[in-house]
Amino acid sequence: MSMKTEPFVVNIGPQHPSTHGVFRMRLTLDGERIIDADMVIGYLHRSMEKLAEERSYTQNIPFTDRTDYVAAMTGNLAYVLAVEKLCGIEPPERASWLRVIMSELQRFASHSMAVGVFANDCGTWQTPVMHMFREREKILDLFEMACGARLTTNYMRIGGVSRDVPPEFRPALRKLLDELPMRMGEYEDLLLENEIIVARSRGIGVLTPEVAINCSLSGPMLRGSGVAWDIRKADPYCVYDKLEFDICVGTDGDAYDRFLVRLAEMRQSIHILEQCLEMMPEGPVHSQITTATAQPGGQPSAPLTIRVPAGEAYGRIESPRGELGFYIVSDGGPAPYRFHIRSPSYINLTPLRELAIGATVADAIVILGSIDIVVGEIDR
Amino acid sequence: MAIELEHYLILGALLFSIGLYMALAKRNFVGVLMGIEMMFNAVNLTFIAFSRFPRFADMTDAERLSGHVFVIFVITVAAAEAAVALALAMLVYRNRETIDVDRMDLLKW
Amino acid sequence: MEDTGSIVAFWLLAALTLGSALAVVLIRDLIRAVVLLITSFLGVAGLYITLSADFVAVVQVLIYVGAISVLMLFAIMLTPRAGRNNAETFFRIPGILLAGLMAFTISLVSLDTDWAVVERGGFEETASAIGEALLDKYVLPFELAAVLLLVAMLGAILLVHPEGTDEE
Amino acid sequence: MPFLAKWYDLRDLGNAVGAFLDWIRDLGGPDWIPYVVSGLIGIVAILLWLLVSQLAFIWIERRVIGRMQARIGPNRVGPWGLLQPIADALKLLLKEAITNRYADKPLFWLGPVLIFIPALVVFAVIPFGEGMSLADLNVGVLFVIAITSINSIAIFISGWASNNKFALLGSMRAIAMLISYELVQAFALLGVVIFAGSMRLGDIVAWQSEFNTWMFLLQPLALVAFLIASAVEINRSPMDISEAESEIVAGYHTEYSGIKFGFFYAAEYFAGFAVSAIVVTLFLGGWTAFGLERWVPGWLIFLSKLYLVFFLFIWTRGTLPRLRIDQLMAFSWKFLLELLFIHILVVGAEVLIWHEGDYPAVVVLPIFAVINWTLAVALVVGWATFMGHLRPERRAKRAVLTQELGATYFRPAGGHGTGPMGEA
Repeated sequence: MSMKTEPFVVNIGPQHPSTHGVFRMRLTLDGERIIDADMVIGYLHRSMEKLAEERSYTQNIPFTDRTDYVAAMTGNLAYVLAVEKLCGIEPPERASWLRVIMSELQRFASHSMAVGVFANDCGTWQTPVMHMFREREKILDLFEMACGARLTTNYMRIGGVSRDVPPEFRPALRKLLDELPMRMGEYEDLLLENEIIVARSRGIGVLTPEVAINCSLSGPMLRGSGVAWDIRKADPYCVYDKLEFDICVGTDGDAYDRFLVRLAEMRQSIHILEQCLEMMPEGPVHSQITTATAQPGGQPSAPLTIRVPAGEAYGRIESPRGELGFYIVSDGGPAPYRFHIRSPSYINLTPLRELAIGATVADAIVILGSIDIVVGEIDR
Repeated sequence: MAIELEHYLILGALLFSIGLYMALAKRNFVGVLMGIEMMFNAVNLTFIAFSRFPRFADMTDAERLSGHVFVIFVITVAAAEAAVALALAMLVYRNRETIDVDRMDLLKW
Repeated sequence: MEDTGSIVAFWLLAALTLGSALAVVLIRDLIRAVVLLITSFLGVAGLYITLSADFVAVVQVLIYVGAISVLMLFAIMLTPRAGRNNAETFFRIPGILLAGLMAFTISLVSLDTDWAVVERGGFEETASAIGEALLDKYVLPFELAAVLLLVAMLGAILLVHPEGTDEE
Repeated sequence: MPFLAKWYDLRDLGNAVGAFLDWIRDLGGPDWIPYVVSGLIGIVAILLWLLVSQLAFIWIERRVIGRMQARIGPNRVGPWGLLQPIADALKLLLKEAITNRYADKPLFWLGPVLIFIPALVVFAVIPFGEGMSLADLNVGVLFVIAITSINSIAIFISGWASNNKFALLGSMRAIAMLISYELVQAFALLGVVIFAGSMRLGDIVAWQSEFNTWMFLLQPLALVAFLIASAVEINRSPMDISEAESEIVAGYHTEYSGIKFGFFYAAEYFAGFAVSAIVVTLFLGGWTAFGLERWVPGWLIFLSKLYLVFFLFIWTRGTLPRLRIDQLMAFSWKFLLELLFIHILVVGAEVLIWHEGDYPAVVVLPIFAVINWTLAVALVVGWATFMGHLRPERRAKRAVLTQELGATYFRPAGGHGTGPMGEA
């Protein structure tokens, strides 16, 4: 509506159906147009970085589950990579493969949440979310098989993973992989080609590559703007250099492209998982436990404390949301001297104000949905 | 007691007077407009009443219904008038931040 | 109109119309005044039905209740700093006098006149006859009304359209 | 009692009522009593039917949407969860109905009550079966449009009185939508009225039965436009913008809780039934079905059609995302209305030719149907193309897959380029 009205302030959040947690947008509106936007964060602050300085390196792994609780595996991985870099530990081959399998499964699960919730933000009445949950459930079942937990997995260990996957894991994953391409086709037909989603998200929240790079965005946000950048290619960790996959990029930099990139990455994850199933070797899964272990009963566990030499290290991975980095400073003591998380959700929020100004309320929700924040990771 | 033409005429007169008072004495522009609409309604009511209670026995139904046709035109004009008047109110408000008629005294924008 | 139904309906509707009209005058809050005005409009629509003017009654609901009142509500809402006070100006006393005089005169005249009404009963159906009249006998006013509506619409849009902005 | 004698004829429940009224008349008393009694019977019957249908459809909707969402839906209260709606209703009754401290209290109360009026009053003119109509007004179609326009007032009042910004935004959106789509609704029904030559709903049903056709076969465009406008009217997805959950929480009824929210919830269903009833009456032959009404009670045919149409609304709710308000408005003003203008012109010309030439309906109506279907498809496709709907920047696309690390594939919207434009 072009009718001029008084500006008024609306608080979207902290309690709001589509702020994905307790995020708060303070919007100044002129009718439906946003003329100013303020992001208020900190409602979920748990002081993880400080708490981590009081706990041993191994004890800190569960924290990394709880920063990005939608993608716990990748949180684990980034942290243990940083510590391993600091200690100079090289995990055994099979552990690296398992890590890749878990992080790709996690990527698929996290992206399916992101895609479903984005569709929800576009106004579908829960249907895509529910369908996405169906696939996510199966992935969580696999996680449960591997480590006993579904959400906060705590699977990675410094020097490997906590335990080998059980024998039934492989057929279950095989079955899932056979099923997923069909589901992906369904999602692409129903969501990507959906007229209304296209109308709602194309041309909304356009980020140019320059802005995206200047805001130091990463992950699907950056790739949606057409910059082919992926830590898995740029700085390969685990065994990503042995795997074949493509970087998925958008061309318009709008909300639709970010959505699109996520869906395309889900297909790439399936492709990677196929290769992993073929190429994964047998062997031990932890550098300090040499036997290829049997199942829970007699399984030796990884050591609870490790001595980490003084120094600093930055481990980074491509988490579903972008570059997730852990910067660890050690003074040689049992706990890290400084524990810093470069969380992609937080940094990806940087351009939100610029994107929201000039958009309508409905657009702002779509833009926020396309950024795919996890509040636990923003506030840590 | 049967309802006759006079009942409707007096009802119309009362409604018209209330509308007139509002149009004369209300401070808010919308209030004035409400009064004017009320007056329109009163007039329409008398039109319809006269059409229902005709004076001549040889009037055809089509002739009697010219009152209705007139009312349709009045309603049309009232709608147009309301739209323009409220647009004017918006315009005044945008410039003066008031729509009180006794403060629209600049004789210019 | 001598049957009980008509008489009861008339008095009820008359009370509704005049009562809510009076309340519109007296009530302070503008939004509530508009809501009461709507009631008054609905009462008038009911009165039209007692006069067997069904088409006009429905049009009354459609235009006055559905459109003009909404416009007023919009106007009140879009002028938030103007206050929602429905108070009177200093014209109050002259207004009362003039309105009272008007009511008195018209009532007196209408009671005094011999209207020589011929009881013809209500109409069987008005819609088709009105339609024919509009497109036959009154086709020129009909067209003029259409032009007037168009002009009013354009005028209203031009008036409230913020300067310097273009529709995309 | 003698009035029981005619009850065997279920084809027209009006018979039973008529017999009952005759019985009352025979008892003596003032002549207005049968009128009042017949009106009361009709009102009570419609209300009871509405309540039962609503309870049933709450359950059906939740189960159906559950199916659509790959879950089960309510299944705990009673067999197959059948008692869930009753449990919900009880919950709403027992919950505290909070009134916001800064709410405009009388209006806050008025809103939920007023929202019922249009949904209920519309049923007065709907013919449920032969002669089964409370008041078959001769301006029925206009009455329907006029009454539903009261909706906007109710929504405005509840949004305004809540004194809540989300509610205000919601009611602003609702009114803007309702006003734009009222026009679409009126124009869609105008075509039907032109064909049937009457605004009385009973006549329109009779017309369809007389020529053995359903109006939507003759005027597909009008049906589609009316369905869209009705979805707007009853706030169904994809037009549930005024109560868009993901944007403005619950729109104009954000502040309502307990039974007052229950009123809005129920009114939504009642309005849904009302527009479905209108669609069935005007476009789907009402209580007739190509002679089937001779064997099956007309009201059963009517109700089954009504439920099918209502199912359509449930279906869209389970599947479609939501449009943005300006897109919805533009769709009304820039798309539907233009199409309907042309549609009305064509329909008018057809009726003129038919009546002037005095051709037999058997010949003329199929030709009209073919013309109108072709026209509808051509208009929709043509106008969409003209409005630039097929331009690449408005279509779906796929991601670019690349191995080239650091390349930039960004091309400004509307431009045409494929490869990398430069290094980042």
